[in-house]
Amino acid sequence: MIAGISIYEILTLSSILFFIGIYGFFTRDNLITVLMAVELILNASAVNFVLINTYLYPDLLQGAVFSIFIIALAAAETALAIAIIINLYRIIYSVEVKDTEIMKY
Amino acid sequence: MDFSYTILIPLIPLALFVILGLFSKKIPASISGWLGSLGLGTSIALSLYTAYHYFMDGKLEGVYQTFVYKQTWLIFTDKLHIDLGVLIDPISVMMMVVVTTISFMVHLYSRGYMHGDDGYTRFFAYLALFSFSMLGLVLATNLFQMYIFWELVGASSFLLIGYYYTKPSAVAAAKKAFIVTRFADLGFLIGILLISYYTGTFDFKDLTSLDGMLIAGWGASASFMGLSVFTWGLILIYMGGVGKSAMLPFHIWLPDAMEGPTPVSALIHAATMVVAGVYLVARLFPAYYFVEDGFALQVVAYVGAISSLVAALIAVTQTDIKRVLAFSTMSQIGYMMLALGVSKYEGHEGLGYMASMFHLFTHAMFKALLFLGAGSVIHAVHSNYMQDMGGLRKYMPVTHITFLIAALSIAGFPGFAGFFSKDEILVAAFESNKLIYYSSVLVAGLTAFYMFRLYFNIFWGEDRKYKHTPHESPLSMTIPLVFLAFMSIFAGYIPFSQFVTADLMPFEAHLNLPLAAIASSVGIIGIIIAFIFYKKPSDLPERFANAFGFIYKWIYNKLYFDELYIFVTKKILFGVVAFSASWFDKNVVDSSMIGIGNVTVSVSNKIKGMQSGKLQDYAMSFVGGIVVIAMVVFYIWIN
Amino acid sequence: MNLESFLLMRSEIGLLAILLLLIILEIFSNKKQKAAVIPFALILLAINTVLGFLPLESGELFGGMFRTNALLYFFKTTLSLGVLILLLQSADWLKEKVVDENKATEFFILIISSLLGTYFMISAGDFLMFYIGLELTTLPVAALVAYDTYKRISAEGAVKYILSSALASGAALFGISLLYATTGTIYFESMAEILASSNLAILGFIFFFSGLAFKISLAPFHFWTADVYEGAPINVASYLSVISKGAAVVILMILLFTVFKPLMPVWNKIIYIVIIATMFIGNLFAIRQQNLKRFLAYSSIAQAGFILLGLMSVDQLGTTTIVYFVAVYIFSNLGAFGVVQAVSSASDKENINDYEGLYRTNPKLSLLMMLALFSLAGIPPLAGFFGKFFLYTAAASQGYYILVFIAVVNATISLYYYLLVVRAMFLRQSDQAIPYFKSPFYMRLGLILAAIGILVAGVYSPLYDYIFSISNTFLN
Amino acid sequence: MDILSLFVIVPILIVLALTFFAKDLKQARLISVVGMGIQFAMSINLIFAYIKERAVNTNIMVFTKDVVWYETFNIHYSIGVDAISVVMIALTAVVLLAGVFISWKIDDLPKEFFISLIALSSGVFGFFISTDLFTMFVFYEIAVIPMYLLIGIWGSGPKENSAMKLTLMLMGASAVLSVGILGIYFNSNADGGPLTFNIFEIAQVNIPVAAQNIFYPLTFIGFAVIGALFPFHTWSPSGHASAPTAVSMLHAGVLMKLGGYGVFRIAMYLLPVGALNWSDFFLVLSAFGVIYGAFAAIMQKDLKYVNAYASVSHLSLVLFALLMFNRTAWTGAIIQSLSHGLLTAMFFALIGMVYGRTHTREIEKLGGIMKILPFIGAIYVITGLAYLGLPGFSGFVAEMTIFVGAFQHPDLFHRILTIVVVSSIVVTSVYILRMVGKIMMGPLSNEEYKDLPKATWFEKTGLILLLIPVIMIGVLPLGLSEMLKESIQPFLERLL
Repeated sequence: MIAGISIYEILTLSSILFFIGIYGFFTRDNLITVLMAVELILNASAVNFVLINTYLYPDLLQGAVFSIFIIALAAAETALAIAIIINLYRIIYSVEVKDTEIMKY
Repeated sequence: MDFSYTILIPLIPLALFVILGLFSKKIPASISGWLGSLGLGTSIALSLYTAYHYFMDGKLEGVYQTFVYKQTWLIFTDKLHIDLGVLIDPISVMMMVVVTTISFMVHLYSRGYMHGDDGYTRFFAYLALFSFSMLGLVLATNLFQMYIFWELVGASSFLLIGYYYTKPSAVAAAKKAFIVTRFADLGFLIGILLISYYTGTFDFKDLTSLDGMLIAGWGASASFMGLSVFTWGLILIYMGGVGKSAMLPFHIWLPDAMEGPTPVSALIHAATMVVAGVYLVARLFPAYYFVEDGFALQVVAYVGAISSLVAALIAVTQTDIKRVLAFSTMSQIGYMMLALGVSKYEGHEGLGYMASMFHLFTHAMFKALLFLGAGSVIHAVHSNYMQDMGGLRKYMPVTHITFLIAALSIAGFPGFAGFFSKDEILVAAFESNKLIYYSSVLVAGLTAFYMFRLYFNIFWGEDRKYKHTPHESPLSMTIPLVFLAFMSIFAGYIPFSQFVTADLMPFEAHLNLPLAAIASSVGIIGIIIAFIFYKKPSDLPERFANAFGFIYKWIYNKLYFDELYIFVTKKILFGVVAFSASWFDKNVVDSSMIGIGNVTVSVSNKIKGMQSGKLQDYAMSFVGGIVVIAMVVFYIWIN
Repeated sequence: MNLESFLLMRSEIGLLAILLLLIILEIFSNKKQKAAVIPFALILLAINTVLGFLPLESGELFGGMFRTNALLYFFKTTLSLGVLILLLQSADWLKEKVVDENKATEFFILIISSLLGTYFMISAGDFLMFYIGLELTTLPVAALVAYDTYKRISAEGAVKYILSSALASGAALFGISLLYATTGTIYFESMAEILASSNLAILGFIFFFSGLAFKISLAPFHFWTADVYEGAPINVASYLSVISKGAAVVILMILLFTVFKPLMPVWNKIIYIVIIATMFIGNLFAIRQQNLKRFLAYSSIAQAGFILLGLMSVDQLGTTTIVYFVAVYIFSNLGAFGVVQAVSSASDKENINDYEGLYRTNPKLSLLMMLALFSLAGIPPLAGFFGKFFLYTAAASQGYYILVFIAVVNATISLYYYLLVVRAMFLRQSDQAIPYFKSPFYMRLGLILAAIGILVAGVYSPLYDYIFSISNTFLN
Repeated sequence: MDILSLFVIVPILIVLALTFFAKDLKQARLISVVGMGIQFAMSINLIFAYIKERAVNTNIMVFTKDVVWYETFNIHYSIGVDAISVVMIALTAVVLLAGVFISWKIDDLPKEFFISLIALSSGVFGFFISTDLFTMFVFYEIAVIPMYLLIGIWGSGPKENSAMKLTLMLMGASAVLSVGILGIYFNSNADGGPLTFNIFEIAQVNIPVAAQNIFYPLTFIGFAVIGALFPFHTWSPSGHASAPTAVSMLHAGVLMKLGGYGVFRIAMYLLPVGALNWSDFFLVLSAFGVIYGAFAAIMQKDLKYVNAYASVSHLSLVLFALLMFNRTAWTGAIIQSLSHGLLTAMFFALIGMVYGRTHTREIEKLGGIMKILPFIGAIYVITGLAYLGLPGFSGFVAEMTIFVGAFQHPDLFHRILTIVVVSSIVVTSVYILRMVGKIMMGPLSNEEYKDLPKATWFEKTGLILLLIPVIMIGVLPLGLSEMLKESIQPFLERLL
């Protein structure tokens, strides 16, 4: 509960975060940055949980716990994604999105 | 009296057919010929016995009784059902005698004529089949039984015309005969349907009894184009008769039918099957006469008259002797038709009816004789054409004499059988309808003319240089000739009016001398003209033909009826209807079904670009999906 | 809460035990012993599966985070049976290709942990458990997609899978957060009580639904499917198409029928549209495919559309039919993928026209393939027919005849492309047909199990009636 | 095991026997001929058993048996026969046996051929005996699907496409049918009570008229497609042309009859109001089909195409008769199904024999075969004459019964349509005679045909097997038609 800041500002923030993530996902050329965009999306929802918990339902800590788990799983996801991307890099020596288009139609 | 044994008369030929048909390979020719003749011999014996028995004491206070023995064969509705059985009354007995007689003769004759043919047994099997079907038709107890055997005689005639099935012309003729008559039979069938729908019966007894449903109730039925449905039904039934009896306009199959072996022509296309139409009308005569003041009967009369005239005219010009005989048959049947058409019902009024039956009888004899004689000539000369013949009288005396007798008989020369029957017909025509009378007199003259044209051309005229000299036919062929010759003289002296009448009551028929004189003199004139033209080879006929020019040509080509039919069937039915049907099926129905498939495939090819393989496109479609769904939900379904 | 109540998690604990055993084995065993790992793991899993047939009373743990009942339990057993068949089919492939790289064990570990994830996912009692289960289902598979290292398409597929599934789970999480905002709880039961049809809730639902739709690969969230299936090793693709999809369908059904019941008028329409889109997209893309993995990917998309027909009737009938169809579908698809696996491990051929004349050389295999495909197409007397017909029945029971009509049209289209494969195998003859080969023991076992499933599951009606009898356990 | 279920069990047993014991062609055909012989004997036995049972049992169906299958949906494996199913079963058995004889020398994958053929037959038998919609539908699809392999593997010409077309159209039709069946099912409790698939239970309730109007066309078309209803007949010409002989026989002879059978056993019986409301529309379609098929047959060049279009014409006649809703016409329809089944099977068999010897089916290329193959030629002519409705053969009885029956319809429009349909017999005779006259009669078209092998004993057996019932029906139809009338009555009463 931050004084002087209503839930709406923060919700706006998190939504912006979310859509920045989406935008990043659409536009980045590099797989790593795409991954970072995904992280933004996950973080947006993590933030959501925390502040909804604190602002609306402060008596139970469900949201907070949830966000912790989100962070943990996001970390795992990232690690795996990085590993996969590296594996790709070892094969084609590139992490460009446009090099991952051989399977289509 | 019990006539139930008459069922054997058709069944014997059937048995013959089954035996000969199943074992046609096994049975040697020598036996099968005798077998067939023997079987028919029994039939003829039985039928003669029946005739004697019936005509002697078949009367009950002066009226010939009708005996019916039948067995239900198939039940349609509670009212309508097909029975098979025998119906014994004067005309059926008369026809039975005719059929068995001619058939027997033809069997005897064929043993010689078909000698050495490899399909010998098959031929006799077919003959037996035909005899069975014809007798079944004659003895039919109801319309539907008649239709059944009607179809069967058609089929057996198909088989017999197409007997030489390797000959394309024979096959074509057989097909033509079958299809044309089948088309006519369509009328017959529809007629049956109409009549039975309103009367609820097929039975001749009910249909012809004066208080029967048909005659009593025709007024009740619906009317179509100003005529009661009953009349339409009768006309349609008559259409079947027209087809079988080769009246206009369904006569075109008869000339071609001459492709069959000559005995067959004698049996089927001269004596028996072709008169089935006449028999049909006679069978339903009361209905034709009473329903709607006999309008249908007038149709019969005019069709008969026109056919006989046209046929006679065409016969004058033909050169194939069998075709001449075919057209003469047609014209004689036209005679019988018109006789029926002009007839009335009671007593002496019903002269025409009697006359036509009488003529049917005599005609069967002498026309069969003519055909068999022609057959023996062809057998000797190996050609059908007059121009290959001439001066045969010294080579084949028996044939010559018998042929002459037949010719005189058909020409109505006084004292011969044809004279009496034809005279009755003319009397009947004179009494009721002058127009028809005049035309039939003219026909009488023409008949005499073309017959003797034929006679002189074959047996007189110059002697062609034959490669191997013609010789008289073997005994097996001449005996039937002699017998039939005998018949065609003396058949005329049978007091027919004592036996066969419209109202089943005998009456006295007298020779009407003035009319008879006119008729016979006309006939004799015809003979004389023929004598002048053809006794000695001369250029008269050509000059004459040229004088008439295109009319001659027109008639010679049978008024272009065949061409007309070929145009209708080939060009219109096949060329347009059938062709368009198959085209439509192939290019519209089928390809539309295939088209559905092709469209699906092409769509799937069109949309394959969606799967671009780009990770970010997938993400866009993912988010896009969310957005679209959200929009649809919020802007359409909610509020 | 006492100890024996942990028995409710029997199957999960069993899997966990197997998992730990395998990890220990992986760590403390030398190369030679590793060879024994395959039969060992298979036997353990088989035991676990068999134990799964023991009855279990329903109940919940951890204050409702974890709940189980007869239906879920039955479904878990079905899944583990499916995984068993799958592993049997891939055992020899692992032997041949992978043992020298010492990677057999990790394959098992990953598959089994993913299976564990599906268990947790479907018996989740709140969104947290659900989310953990979801991720636990997804991540190991993502690793497995790239299992063939040095194979470019595998790597590419893995990248596509991990990133887009991350996106999907992000969206799902965002949705959950919105739902949390409206209701203030993440527990299913309490949320079901509170949830009202507010715009925010609906928005949250849509986000959440997209996340699950991604797993089930419904249009328009399906695009990853084909590429990933094609890139992944065959048995991984078949795992994706069978196990994770089946689990996702079931949890979606549970959530829709319980938690989101208040929103039913909305999601009903959404599902209606999604069904039609999915069936058409799947079929129209499948017609064109040459690569069998891709082909089966699209066919599985179309099948997903069919499964959703069951959602149209929110009652016991729908539930039963969906569970039943998923079970049937597992057998059929495993049969098809198994044959593809067998053929490709024998000859490295994966295209339809490579199969030309297969019947002449390998009659049994092609026969099984035909059975599997006909079962997918819904031809009696194979299991698939009954599944499909009951799905139609479920939809029709609510009067959605038009939807059923569209479905049967699609069934006919799908029959077309299934017949294309049959045509290649039976009708065509080719001189370079795949020569005769004898599949090794495990493979044959796996195939036979699948075949039995295909043949029996339909005609043997007690199966369906049993599911029906247990399927009312969570609807009230 | 009851007398009816055996008809499903025995084929399955034969299939198993073939699968495990048949090594080569000889064993395969031996097993199948023995098995089909057993079937045949069973069907003959069934006829007599039925007559005996019918004397004492007045239910609609006799030999009934009912086993619960899917409790949840109230699906039963319930079976029973009336005269119609009995004669259809007999027809199937005859055609199958003949078919096995005809395909005596099948060279490619003989075992599989017989397996698919017999598997198909089990479907057909099951269809005819079952009285439960679902069971019926299952058997229906079982009967249809093996066609794909049968045509696709052993066929000739563009076999793949025709097989695909046939299968897709028939399965599409059955898909439509399944919607209709579901519609019936969910309205089967209109008067309260449980939902049911059982035909005779559904017949007790009155399905709402709105529902009937919707689901009748679906059901009707679903069945009528396999009954070659215009314009859905287009699978049949190409399918028949490509199929191997025995399959054409079985398909045209038996499978296409499933259509008419289903139409009156399901569509008309369960949805009478819909039937009456829609009758005119379908009546016009079928009447058109009769004429159209006949005319299309005239122009065909391939013998099998001629016969296929002839079948379209004759089976449209069956549908036409069924749509007349009267006892006689329906009797005619059933007899027509029988007679057409036998005759068209004979035709396909004969065409197969000619094709097997001369390797062409082009009418133009053939000619004068009768001289070389007297037996085949004679039977061909007989079949042709029977086909165009010559008295003494089954065709005549069937057609006349239909025509007379249809013409008893009180409505003028129906009678006029009947007259139109009657005229098809002329067209029929045209194309039949054209075919017979061209290929059997006339001069020998090709000198190579001089030494064609004569008909073998198994060919003769097959043909005679089929010919005997044709003549029996044609000569003594009374018993059959009365037997059928009796069984038709209850189904007809629903419509009146």
